[in-house]
Amino acid sequence: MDWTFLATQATVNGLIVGLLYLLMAVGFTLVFGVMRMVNFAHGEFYMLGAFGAYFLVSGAQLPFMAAVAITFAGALAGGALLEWGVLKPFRRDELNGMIATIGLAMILQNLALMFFGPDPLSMPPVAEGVTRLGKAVVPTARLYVVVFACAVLALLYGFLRFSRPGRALRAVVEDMEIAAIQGIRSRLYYPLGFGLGAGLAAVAGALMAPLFSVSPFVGGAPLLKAFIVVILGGLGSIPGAAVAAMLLGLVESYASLLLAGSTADMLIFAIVMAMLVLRPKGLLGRGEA
Amino acid sequence: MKIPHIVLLSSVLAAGGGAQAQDTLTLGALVTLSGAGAAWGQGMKNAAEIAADQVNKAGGLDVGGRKYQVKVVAYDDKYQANEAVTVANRLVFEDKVKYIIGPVGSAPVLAIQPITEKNRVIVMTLGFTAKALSEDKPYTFRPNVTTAEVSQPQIDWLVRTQGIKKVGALFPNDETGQQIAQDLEAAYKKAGAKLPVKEFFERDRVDFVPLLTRMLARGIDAIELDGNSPATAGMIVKQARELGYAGKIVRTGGPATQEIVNVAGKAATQGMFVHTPIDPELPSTKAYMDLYAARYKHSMNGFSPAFYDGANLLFEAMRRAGTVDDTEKVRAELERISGFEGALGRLGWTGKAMYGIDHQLDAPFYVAEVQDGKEVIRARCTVEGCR
Amino acid sequence: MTTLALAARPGGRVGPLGMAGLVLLAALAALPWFSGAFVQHLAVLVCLNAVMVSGLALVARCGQLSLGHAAFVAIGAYASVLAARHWGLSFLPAMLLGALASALVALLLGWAILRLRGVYFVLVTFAFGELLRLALLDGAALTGGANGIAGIGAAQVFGFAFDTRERFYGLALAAALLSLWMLHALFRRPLGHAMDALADNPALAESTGLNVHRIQLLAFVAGCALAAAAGALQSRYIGYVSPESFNTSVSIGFIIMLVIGGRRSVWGPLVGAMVLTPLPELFRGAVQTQHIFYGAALIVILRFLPDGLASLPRRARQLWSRDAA
Amino acid sequence: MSAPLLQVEGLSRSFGGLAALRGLSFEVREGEIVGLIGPNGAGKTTAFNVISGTLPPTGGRVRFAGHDIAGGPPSKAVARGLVRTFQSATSYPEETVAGNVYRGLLSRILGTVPRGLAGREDGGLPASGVQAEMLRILDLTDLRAWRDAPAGGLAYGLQKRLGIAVALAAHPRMLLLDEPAAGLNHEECNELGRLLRRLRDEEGLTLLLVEHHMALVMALCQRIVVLVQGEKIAQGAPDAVRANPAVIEAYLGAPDYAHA
Repeated sequence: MDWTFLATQATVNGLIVGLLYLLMAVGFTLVFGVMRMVNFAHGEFYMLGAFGAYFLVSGAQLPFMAAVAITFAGALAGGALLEWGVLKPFRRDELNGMIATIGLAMILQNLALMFFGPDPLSMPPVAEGVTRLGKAVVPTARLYVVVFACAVLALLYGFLRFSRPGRALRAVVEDMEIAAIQGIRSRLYYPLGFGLGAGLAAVAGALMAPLFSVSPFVGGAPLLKAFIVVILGGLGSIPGAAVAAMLLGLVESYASLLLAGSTADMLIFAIVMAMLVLRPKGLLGRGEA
Repeated sequence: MKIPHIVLLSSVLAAGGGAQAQDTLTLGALVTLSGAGAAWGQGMKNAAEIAADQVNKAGGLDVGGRKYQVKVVAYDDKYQANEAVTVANRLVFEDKVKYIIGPVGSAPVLAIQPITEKNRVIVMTLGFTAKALSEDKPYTFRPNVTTAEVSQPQIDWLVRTQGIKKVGALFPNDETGQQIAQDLEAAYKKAGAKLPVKEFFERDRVDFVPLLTRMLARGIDAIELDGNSPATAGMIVKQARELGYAGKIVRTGGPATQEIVNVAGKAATQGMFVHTPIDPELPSTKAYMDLYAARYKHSMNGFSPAFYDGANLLFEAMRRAGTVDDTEKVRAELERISGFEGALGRLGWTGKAMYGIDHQLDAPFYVAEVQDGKEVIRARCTVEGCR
Repeated sequence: MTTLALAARPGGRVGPLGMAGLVLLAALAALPWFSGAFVQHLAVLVCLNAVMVSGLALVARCGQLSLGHAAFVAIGAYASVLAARHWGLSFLPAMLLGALASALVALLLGWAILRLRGVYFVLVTFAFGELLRLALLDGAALTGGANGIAGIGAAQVFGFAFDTRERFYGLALAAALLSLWMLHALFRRPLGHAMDALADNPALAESTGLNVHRIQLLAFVAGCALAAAAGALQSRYIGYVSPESFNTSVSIGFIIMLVIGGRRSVWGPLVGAMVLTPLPELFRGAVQTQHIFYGAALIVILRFLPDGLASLPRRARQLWSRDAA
Repeated sequence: MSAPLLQVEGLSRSFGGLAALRGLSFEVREGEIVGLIGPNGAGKTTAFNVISGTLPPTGGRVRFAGHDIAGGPPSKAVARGLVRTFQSATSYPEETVAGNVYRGLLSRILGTVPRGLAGREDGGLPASGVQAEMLRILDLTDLRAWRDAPAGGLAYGLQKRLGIAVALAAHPRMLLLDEPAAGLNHEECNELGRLLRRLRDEEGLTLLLVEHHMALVMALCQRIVVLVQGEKIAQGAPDAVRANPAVIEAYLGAPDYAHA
């Protein structure tokens, strides 16, 4: 067993998967930051994003990037509408809001099941073949997705840091009351925040559709990963999520190298519980205990 | 103030089931219609409906001088043991059903057997677990061959003709995966090869790169896909090829070639050796596939013909027993059927050595090689061996 | 509503409306003995669900929501089955052992996590639920892994075997009524009022001397023990346990029953179980529509009837008295 | 001079780099009313929260009636007889006024948990005892008229008084009052003064008052502790404190006020 090869390969895998987890989690942590709501329907927006990409690419023969952009726009609008229509009454009610998103998740998944059927669909891969990074072997398709993912994250960073609505959103994430005093109308930023969260989940789904299969049930795993990343990183903290996502990707990659598959999963849940108890704020979060 | 739901419910159910002109024989379908096992459950339900339609069009099932219209009642057990128990209760006590097609999963069949065996309800299950068939479970039959039957002959053939030495395999962490892992390890050892790398994973996992990386580093020359749901098997093939794995890929059980090709694509599956219970060229199988394609637009799952034969075997047993009510007699007749010409070819029962009871259907099966996304039969097999 | 205002306590004597309700309930409870086996099967599930959701209600009444409640049902089921199988314990001691094991786990876990509030507590119970399910899957030597444990014998108490459906329904009904009475008794007593107080305003409760952490821990341990007892009963009824029957979607099912039934009334768990256990049978053919209906019903109830269906009689009485006044 | 009931010794508390409290020490003797004053951000509320047990200190000790209560949960301090009120008039909004007072009594009724489960509705206190105690507290704070009104609907002044009533229900020996006069109009403020004096004289309670309302503090307190930037800069009788140049300079500032 060539340990150096394995180690480099595991590191590369870990970083790539870590980035994918970050993309899954960033929308989730934004929604919590803006609305202090744990969005159980996050995984279903990921699933709808995957279907969006599938139909736009395989059905409407659109180029992949266009499909991703359209899927994002659709999910942004859809998410904002859903927040305004369904979740508005629960804006300041964390617990009932969370339960409401459980209901929303059930509706979305089963609507998809009705229209798209249970069988998994497959998208043509974005790219063929394998590229070598030093010793490590990386499927080219994954590299493309990683590049797109970085682009999306950079765009998000730019939006939050430089654009006016972006800064306003960050203010709302920072502190709801103060933001309101400065005249930032929460009526506008709740739908925008939730819509952006849904859009980011859909983009993650669309980007990863060619890597994995597309079916109404793909939402479960990303929601679980987003939970873990956001808890470790600190609810509402995007930099925290970034650090936590990378750590999770690496820990999972190394753990599955050394331990049996399911023991690795158990290890991660144990870490999550320990973190929640010892440091509920998470690595960089400032959510209160 | 509280709506007496139970009263409302029982009145609704009791009202159904009025006697038609002819008598009605109800066939229960306790299958998975949602979640991972939906593809197999759907195939089994459709097989029962096709068999029922054929009999009804021919004027009804002629048993003991009476004609029966066969009705199929299907419920979804969501691939969960508790749900399967509730569905079994509903079929046996509410719909008064004496014959059940299904369930799909191993845990569900183990969960419902206390009810079906005690009430002498004949069950045609797909459940892969060896515990499904035993001497003290006289009313449970299995019309599909499982890893226990097919793996040894196929693996012997593969090791002999393809020179496979070190095999790696990924299994879901559920009852089917654990059962198949044991069967395959024994089969490969007996065939002179080895299954040194076995990895178990959470059932809804999608990213296999870490597990594959570790497996490939162990220098395996073949990957075994048996035990995985069709979509998962497809992703394993796709990601293995993406990691530059050029070795052989085999799937010695669980027909899913069409789904695997859909997910992994033609190039990745080129040269893959797969188990298939059906030889599309066989006239009887082709006839069933045409019937299926005419009635249902989605692709037919490989297990469907086995349950079409299962339903017809049941009807044949009823004709010989001359009764639909006395399942004791129907069971005895069913066990005695041999050399039955079904969609899968010449059928008989086996399993005494393995399970202590001859309730495992011995149907022919084949090893096919995937060429350009299509199965090309390479070897014909029975429990004794493959040529 | 606390009952002990200076005015005479309304709970003391049962009004005419209350009496009619009790008679209706008694008739409904007796009905399964006169109907088909499938209705009896549903009735047993209703009673078992009611006990499990009562456990969850106890935790919710203190202001915390558990998303890992099914894990404690699993501890009860597995502990009692393994105790019976390996140590030859009869049903009652095995069930008590199951409840004790669950209580112990709840004590250790609760002591650490009950400092957390709101969504943090929910997320940690979610993580614990997944962790336990994976442990059950992995511990194949002891728990039978994914194959679970089959052939669990019927419950026997002092030689009387609850092996027929009618008899087991009696046992399940007794368990449901006992848990209903326990909740009713608790929330008329000071300890129950203290729980309500610390749900409404934990800071104020603490500052008037109520040790919020200890009272929540007590409720959490009791609720999980109740769930475990019901889990032991269920394992004896179905005769089979496997990790899949205790996953997160089952915990979500309990929350839905509690929310739709009513979180603030002792009747909530029973009403929730009665409405939502038989409901899937009406949709058994089309599972998707059932889940869509569940999701929609959950949101509508949360929005327009936060205290659930169990609060309907009280609301009706208020409307009636307001019109009459 | 009665023995000190509350002893605060070298109390300090910092949040990250910011030292909110630096080595605060003072005493409160049985039956005394002491005021704790200081400009905004002087650390009054931090001191209040640390003494009442809501916030653990980073240094120093708090002894009440001979027992060390720093860092423990507030309920531990209450068991010893040290009860706090809240600046924002917090209550159980859906409960009636009587219900709020009843919930204040619960910790006494419960005592040890088993008694809380005891068959009798009243647990520790006999049924009549609970009724009587509630009536007494309602009369003391003359809230009896609003007995069955929901607490959430009360006027702000009444809510503040209910806060004190609920604290009294916990049977304190000493009451920590967090800006009780905040938001009260002139008339309500005088009533508050009379109430607090009655609590000391008739009930024998000891009071520690954190307050901005100078007139009330000067009129009511026997001794005053002045806190600035987390440190005690002065302590003593109201007149001495008022004339103390350091206090004037650091806190009162406006010279004309000094002569009022």
